[in-house]
Amino acid sequence: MITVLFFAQLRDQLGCESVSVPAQDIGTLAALRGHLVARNPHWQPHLEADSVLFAVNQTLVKAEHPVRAGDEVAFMPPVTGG
Amino acid sequence: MITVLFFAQLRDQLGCESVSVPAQDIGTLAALRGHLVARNPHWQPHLEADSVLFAVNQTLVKAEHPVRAGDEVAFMPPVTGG
Amino acid sequence: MSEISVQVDRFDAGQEYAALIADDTDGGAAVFFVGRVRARSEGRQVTGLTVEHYPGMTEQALERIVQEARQRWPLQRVRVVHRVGALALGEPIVFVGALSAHRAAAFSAAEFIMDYLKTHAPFWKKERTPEGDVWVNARDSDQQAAQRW
Amino acid sequence: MSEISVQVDRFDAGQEYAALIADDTDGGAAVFFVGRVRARSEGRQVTGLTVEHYPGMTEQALERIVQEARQRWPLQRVRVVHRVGALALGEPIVFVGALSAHRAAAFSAAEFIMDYLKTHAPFWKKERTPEGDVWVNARDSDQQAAQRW
Repeated sequence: MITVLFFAQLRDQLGCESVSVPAQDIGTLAALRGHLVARNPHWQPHLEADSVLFAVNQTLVKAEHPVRAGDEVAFMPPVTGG
Repeated sequence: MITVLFFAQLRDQLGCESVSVPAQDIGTLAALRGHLVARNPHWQPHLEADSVLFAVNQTLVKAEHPVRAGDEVAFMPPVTGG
Repeated sequence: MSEISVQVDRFDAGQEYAALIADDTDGGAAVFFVGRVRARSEGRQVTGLTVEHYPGMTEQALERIVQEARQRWPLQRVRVVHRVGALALGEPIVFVGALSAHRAAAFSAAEFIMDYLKTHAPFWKKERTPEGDVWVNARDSDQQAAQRW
Repeated sequence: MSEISVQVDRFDAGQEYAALIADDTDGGAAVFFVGRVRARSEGRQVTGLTVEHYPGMTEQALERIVQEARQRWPLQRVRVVHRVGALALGEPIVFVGALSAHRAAAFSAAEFIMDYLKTHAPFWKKERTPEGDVWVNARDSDQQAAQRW
């Protein structure tokens, strides 16, 4: 399984905080995103927004980053701390 | 009269903290310096060092600045506060 | 004292400063930054804010930023504190302190850490306003600030 | 609170910070610099220092520097404290605080004030060392820092 987390306004927009996804057939983070959008078409504009940040195992990565069973993946809006 | 003040290591080098100079015949700060050096030739290397700063009435000025009766003139080494 | 703290509790900037310089006589230059909840934000009246974060990743991101700052400048000590949860008007949100032998390094390190924190650490602010809660928008100027380094 | 103080008495940086932000909810970004007496200086071992100044001109010079900073950046509040007389190891020499709505302004103003203070305010430091008292030499890097602005 892959654990997928959503934060802040992205979580509010999706109405979802986390979801578990079977790992088979998923290669990259972009593919995982496609899988999520296929299951929830109304997530598409939010998850595919240019501004969305991605993390795998708590490190910022690009959409081409591979995801594997056991990974913790996060989709995040631009950060606004400080 | 013109009041002339010396600070920090410049004061130590000259062995003088302040001196009063009659104002007549003195036009610029550079001329005042020449007057002081004429009276104390061993002040020359210290007062004419490139690094020396000048103030007239507590404002930093160039050597061409005029000095007049009643002015407070200061010769200072480069500042090192902070 | 750890270099990094992500905490709900309010901190005292004076105490953070005192801890940063305690028993040190080599750091001649201390720079600290405090970010505070302010009453106006992009024209909105703000009465407070809530800081959300990504627990675990936040600490890792801050560690990475501090290590990067230490590689770039000679620093005696560094301290980063960021609060999460509900904050009232005027309260401190973030403290960044940098202690170095020289002021240019202390200034640069503190500003670098803030610029990177603003763009790389997973915190999100939601402002309380008379019209309801509003997520804060990321600003292009923060991206540009981080790209300078 | 006056913006400027030239004083013999030791100050507490935490109290200076607290006074700077007191009753303010617009200054979202506070930057402070504290310069301290450090144990090593250009290879010398230092046990303390004495700060000499030009009374009257010092305050005018600092006023001018603060006004210049206020013209360049939007600042809610500014505070500059500089000590004179005999200082022990680790003691604070100078405090510069800048409070602004935005951090870039607060960082720039604080660093600008320090760079100008270092080159335009009539203070002179004499270090106490095991080999005797030594006047501190002005540094080219301070001139260069001031010329950036």
